[in-house]
Amino acid sequence: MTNGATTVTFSAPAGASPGQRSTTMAQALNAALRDALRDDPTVHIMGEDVGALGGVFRITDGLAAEFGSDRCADTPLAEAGILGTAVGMAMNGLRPVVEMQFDSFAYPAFEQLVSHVARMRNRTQGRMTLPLTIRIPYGGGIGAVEHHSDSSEAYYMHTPGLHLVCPATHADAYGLLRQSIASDDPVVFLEPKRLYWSKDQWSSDSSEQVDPAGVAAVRRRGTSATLITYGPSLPLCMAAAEAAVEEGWQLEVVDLRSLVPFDDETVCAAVRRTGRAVVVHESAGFAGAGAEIAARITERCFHHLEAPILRVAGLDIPYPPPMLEGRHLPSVDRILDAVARLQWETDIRGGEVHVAGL
Amino acid sequence: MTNGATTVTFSAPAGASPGQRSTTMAQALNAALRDALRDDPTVHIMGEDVGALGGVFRITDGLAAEFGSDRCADTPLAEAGILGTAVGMAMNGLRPVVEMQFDSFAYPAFEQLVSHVARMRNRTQGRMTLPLTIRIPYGGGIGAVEHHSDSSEAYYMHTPGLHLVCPATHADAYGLLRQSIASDDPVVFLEPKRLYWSKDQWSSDSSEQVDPAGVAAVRRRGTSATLITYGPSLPLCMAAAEAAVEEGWQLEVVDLRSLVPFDDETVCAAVRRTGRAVVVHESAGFAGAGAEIAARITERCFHHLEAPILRVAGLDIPYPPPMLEGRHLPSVDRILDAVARLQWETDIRGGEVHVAGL
Amino acid sequence: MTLLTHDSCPPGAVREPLDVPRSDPRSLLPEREPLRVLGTPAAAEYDVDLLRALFQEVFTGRRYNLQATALAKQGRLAVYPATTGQEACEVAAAAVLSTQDWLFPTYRDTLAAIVRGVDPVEALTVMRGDWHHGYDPYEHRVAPLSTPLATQLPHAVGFARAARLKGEDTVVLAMVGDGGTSEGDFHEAVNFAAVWKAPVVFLVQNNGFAISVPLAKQTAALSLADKAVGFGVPGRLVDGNDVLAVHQVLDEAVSRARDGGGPTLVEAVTYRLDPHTNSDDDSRYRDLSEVEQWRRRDPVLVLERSLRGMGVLDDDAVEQAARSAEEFAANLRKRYNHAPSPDPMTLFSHVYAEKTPQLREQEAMLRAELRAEAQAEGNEQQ
Amino acid sequence: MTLLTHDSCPPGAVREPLDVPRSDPRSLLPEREPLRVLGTPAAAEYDVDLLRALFQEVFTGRRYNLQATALAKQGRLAVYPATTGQEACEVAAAAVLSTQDWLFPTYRDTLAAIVRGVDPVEALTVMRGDWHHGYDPYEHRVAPLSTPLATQLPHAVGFARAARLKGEDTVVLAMVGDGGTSEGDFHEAVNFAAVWKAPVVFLVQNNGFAISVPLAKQTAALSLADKAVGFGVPGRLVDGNDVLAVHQVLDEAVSRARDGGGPTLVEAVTYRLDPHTNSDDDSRYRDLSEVEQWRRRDPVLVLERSLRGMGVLDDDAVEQAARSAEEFAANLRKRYNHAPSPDPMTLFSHVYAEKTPQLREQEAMLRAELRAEAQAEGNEQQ
Ligand SMILES: Cc1ncc(C[n+]2csc(CCOP(=O)(O)OP(=O)(O)O)c2C)c(N)n1
Ligand SMILES: Cc1ncc(C[n+]2csc(CCOP(=O)(O)OP(=O)(O)O)c2C)c(N)n1
Ligand SMILES: [Mg+2]
Ligand SMILES: [Mg+2]
Repeated sequence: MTNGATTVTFSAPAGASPGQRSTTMAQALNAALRDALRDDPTVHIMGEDVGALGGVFRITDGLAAEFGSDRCADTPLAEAGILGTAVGMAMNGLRPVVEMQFDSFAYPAFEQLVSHVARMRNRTQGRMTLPLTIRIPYGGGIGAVEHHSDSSEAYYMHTPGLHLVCPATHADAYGLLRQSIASDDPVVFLEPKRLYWSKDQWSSDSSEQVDPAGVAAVRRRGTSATLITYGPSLPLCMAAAEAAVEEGWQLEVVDLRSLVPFDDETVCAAVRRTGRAVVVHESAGFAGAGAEIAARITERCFHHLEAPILRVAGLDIPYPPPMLEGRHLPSVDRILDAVARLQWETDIRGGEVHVAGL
Repeated sequence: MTNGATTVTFSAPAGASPGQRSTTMAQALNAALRDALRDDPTVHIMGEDVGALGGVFRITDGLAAEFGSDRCADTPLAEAGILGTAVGMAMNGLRPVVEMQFDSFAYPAFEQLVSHVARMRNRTQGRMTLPLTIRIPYGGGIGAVEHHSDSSEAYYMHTPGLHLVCPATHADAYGLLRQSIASDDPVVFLEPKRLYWSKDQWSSDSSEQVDPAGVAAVRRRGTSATLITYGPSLPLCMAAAEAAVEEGWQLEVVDLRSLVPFDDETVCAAVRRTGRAVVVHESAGFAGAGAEIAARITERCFHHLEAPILRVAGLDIPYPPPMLEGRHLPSVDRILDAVARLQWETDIRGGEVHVAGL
Repeated sequence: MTLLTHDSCPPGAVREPLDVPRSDPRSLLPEREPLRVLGTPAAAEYDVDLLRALFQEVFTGRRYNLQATALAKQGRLAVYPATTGQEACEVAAAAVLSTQDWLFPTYRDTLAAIVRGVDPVEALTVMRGDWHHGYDPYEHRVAPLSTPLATQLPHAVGFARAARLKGEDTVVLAMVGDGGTSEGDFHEAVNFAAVWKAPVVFLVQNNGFAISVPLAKQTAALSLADKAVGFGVPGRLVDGNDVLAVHQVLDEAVSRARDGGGPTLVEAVTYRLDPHTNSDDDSRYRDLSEVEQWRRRDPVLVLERSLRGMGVLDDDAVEQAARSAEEFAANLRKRYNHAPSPDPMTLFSHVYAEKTPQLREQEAMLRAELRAEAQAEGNEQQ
Repeated sequence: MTLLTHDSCPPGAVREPLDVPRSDPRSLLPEREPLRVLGTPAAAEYDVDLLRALFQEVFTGRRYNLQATALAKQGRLAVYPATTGQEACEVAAAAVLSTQDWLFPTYRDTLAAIVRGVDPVEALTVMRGDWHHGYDPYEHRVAPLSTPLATQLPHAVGFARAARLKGEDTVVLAMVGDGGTSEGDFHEAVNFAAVWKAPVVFLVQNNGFAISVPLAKQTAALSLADKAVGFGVPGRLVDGNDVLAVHQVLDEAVSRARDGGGPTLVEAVTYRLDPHTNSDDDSRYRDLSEVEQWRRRDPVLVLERSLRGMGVLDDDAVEQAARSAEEFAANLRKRYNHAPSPDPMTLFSHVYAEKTPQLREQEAMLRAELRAEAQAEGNEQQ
């Protein structure tokens, strides 16, 4: 995704005042879009309600007013058409940034995504590339009704040719979105809905650089076990790590930042250090991202493991209605329960392992 | 999927002559459809070219002629429409059996599948159910051009509410398809394209009963390691097990038969017996079905494992053109290579494990 | 060498007519101006009881919209998409159907479902958030409200085809918004219905907006009903704020479908007077003076005025309708006095007909969690 | 209590016209009968050089179809979907475009790509199976042949919109089959094009079948071009076996698009004389006498006959065209004498701009396998 460079940075806009201020992640994303539109005239935003309304989550707030309705365009209500026409625009030298209104409403565009977006470069042996970013407000935990809280990363993760990025911090929201837009490959960019309103001391004119996608971040050092996560579950894992201290566990927390490319190196190093690991994500566990993560770590670190890698994920059910979503989603308790099941007594070889698959 | 019964059998049609004859899997599937149409007037087949042509793979050969074009109906060319109207028919008391012409051409129906087919029962608390079978000619290895050889099971496996069935033998092709059609839940039924023309001594009027979906089959007993597979890769695994004998390995082979429900019991028992396992499938390995299988076995059998569970899968690339597909697909050699990497010398704890992620 | 045998080409071949039967597609085009009945002599031909019944429903419908919006603002509903200004369409859609017929509503059409007999609290289940859906679809023959836009249209068509295949007399009325007509599913559904001559009526409520996007950005068509021609089915255009006109057009379409004439595509031109939902800020994308303009064609107002003019309603009758609507609202309010507490264990009950072993494991885990919580609470209370 | 303030409703409200601008959609309808030029006086107005050039292309196109079909039967192509009988459409589609314009073909339209200048072997790469696609799309401005039906149409529209945004003079011609018009993507693409007034011409080749499914099971429309009305764009209907008629209609549509008039939807009525592909058995679904009927309107034959009648062609000219076509075919055959052996390592080269660590691992594995194989072969040869 890095166009040859190993670190992609975007400098502070000239004349911007330094210093950080309390900002929501939505504002950081908005700043990334604004700066991308400003820095590169080929960037074009399109989607449902991204114009005057500024998107249902206001991520495109003010952009149509500032850059005109050609650069930030409301489209007809048809997701396959939005992505399909964006493909055509990308074929013709533009850098479309598409907004899908919610995870579930990206499904109508699935054929375009799998059969074209992911394959055009490979099909044409690199002659026709698609510098295309697909922004998807992602995940649950916001009390929304059916079809508004899906987590779809496993579908995209299994589709070779797509990059798959998911920020968990404000700096990454800004930095990874700028990188994604600058990438010459298509990127599915998952925006954790429940973090949109999270506040942090952050400003786009701070010269903070973020690592490129494909590099995981160790967000907390620990020695007892490693929590591996991304996006909306990072704050949860940090809270769990905090709570675990009381139980006597020092948990390491790894934020993957991108699922494709996957940073085996950082993840494996962290797991080897602690010998135990739990993968945490919101989407259904069965055949979810956590399965791949657990399987590949086990392949690589088997003899460093004191216990099987466990998963704390959403239940294997359709996403529940708002009043019950708390029972579905990973929680600090479930994470601590999983950590407790990491076989702290070593001599149980041969015994039966009870695992709930979560 | 079994409507309460633990074993579903379909008796021989009255007056059929006994005995088995050389039959292709395509013919076994055709017989299942014919018998289902005959036994249950609510069964309706629909899809592109399923009428006069009998389907591009001839699985519906002769059915429109025998049962009329209402029972076996050519539809307009629109996969979301086919599945969407089938949903409506199922809501109204029929049992539609939909044919998607190829894996890739089921993608336009992805929204219907994920947002409705998988969820209607749950949404309506069991009041509105969808007894719907979605037949998909599945996988590669037939020398077909782009978009005709995808393996899409991981997408469906990760979608709660769907059953996911994949036969590897003639008896299962017939028996599991009959079960799927009789199921009160939606079933995605993957038909291994490359096995369509495989011949076997089989006849629908043999009274052979097959286990219900959700029960895996041990196709070969072994002691050294366990191969876990399904559908098109079963014959390959059987061949690998045969070849492995020369190397001194007795390989057990487990045929999953269905990915949802998943038979943890049989699989774990087989892995515990041998202490080593390789999962084999055609689709891209990354976030594929094998990841879930490896992860869940490891969770359950960790202390029985002498080595990490390895995977032999398709490469993490878009499905290749015909002339190169042999380099992409699992092969006997790759399976034997993986078995060879299962750490037959025991004292390497602490060493680096080299795994190609395949 | 030539590739062709000239003998095979008879002299007249070039001018031979193509074998395409070409009837006149113009007959399928909708009326040039939206059909109106209220305020025209045709209104006088309506049965007075029907007129009064429609008035009551439209009037109560407005009260329902106000009440549900209030419940949403109080947080008793997670969200409410109102049909304020669209009550004529909602009421007529339900009113034209016979008992055996089916209604396929969108997420917005709770009112149509209620007019068809669905318990309002159950119609609003998805908005309240205790489950995805409330009522039994088979009881009043109303499909679940569909949130993914236009996806319910192929369902409606398949349902109608199944009815025909079973020899049943059912007609299906499928609702969709102006925005929803841009989805491929709309196109595929109408096409399947046309090819199958399925007994379906498609009612497009053109309320001017898809959230913030005005019709002009949605289509360049002169009327959404013009799309009918491309499927070989008739289109109709009607004033969606005139309940009699909507009733008449839909009634004709339903009869046509029942008689085997196949589908009709109806565009009802109306206007969404409220924001998209209670959490929308419509001042961002529309001039509120436009809303004021449309308030003057408020379907409730227009109906009351006309019926008063016709002598069908007087102050007493309106007073009585108001009382009845108020009762409806009071009852609804009362039923929201207590928040539901859905049982978490139901999360596993209906994923499949029979729980998979995997779900049974997860069920056990949740049960254990709940037990532990209950115990902890018990301990606290001691 | 009433819900409404009566004062807000002026007396005339009921009869107030709706704010829907209603031009006459009838002007958008296509001609009643497919347009023909050959055999009419209009043909005489064509430039003789153009007529001869079209004849050569159509004639060579037929020879190409025969040759490619033969290559497929010999197994040198994995599959070949012929355009036998459709050469007039294929040729005209390419011929109307200027250099800066773009063609978006379907999987069947290799001929159109070739007429536009693409090397036939590269046009057939996907059919041969050594890679998914051959030619550089930017060289002759031809998008990759699209296998998933109708999915290329939104690409064409986006491409055209981008050209406009960049201030470029490009027109995009997008091809689709009759079957492809049933896909939601068709609907969404034409709608986006109409809303954006994008410079796109949609050419529907109605060749009677989608594999085995005849048009009557595909649509109830009187003409596929009738669909144009529903998007607010003009539809055109043309005899697809009359290369001059197709040329004329497309040429007008291209000019219209170039001048900012937006998209046009063209239906060309033609017929697929060959089976769907070389591996299809069309006797299963069509009466071969129907094929014979259509052979009499064979576009090559019809063109030759007309041009001879007009004095534009004589025996010599036809003889010369045949020689040229034969050269084309011989050259194509020759280039298939050796099967390609694509390098397996290219499997990893273009999945991403930069290989992921995961792909590098898999690349290393494959390289090791190939090395071991080569060594084994070397050992065998010793
Ligand atoms: C497939 C899909 N895409 C996007 C959405 C999000 N969404 C909900 S309502 C709406 C606008 C719908 O407009 P319209 O069809 O005109 O119906 P109205 O809201 O006016 O009743 C959108 C975009 C959705 N529900 N489904
Ligand atoms: C989305 C999709 N569904 C199904 C297919 C399989 N398929 C290939 S060609 C074809 C028929 C196409 O008919 P039409 O659009 O009329 O084009 P023609 O073959 O006549 O040129 C079908 C169903 C496909 N390629 N793409
Ligand atoms: Mg609307
Ligand atoms: Mg065709």
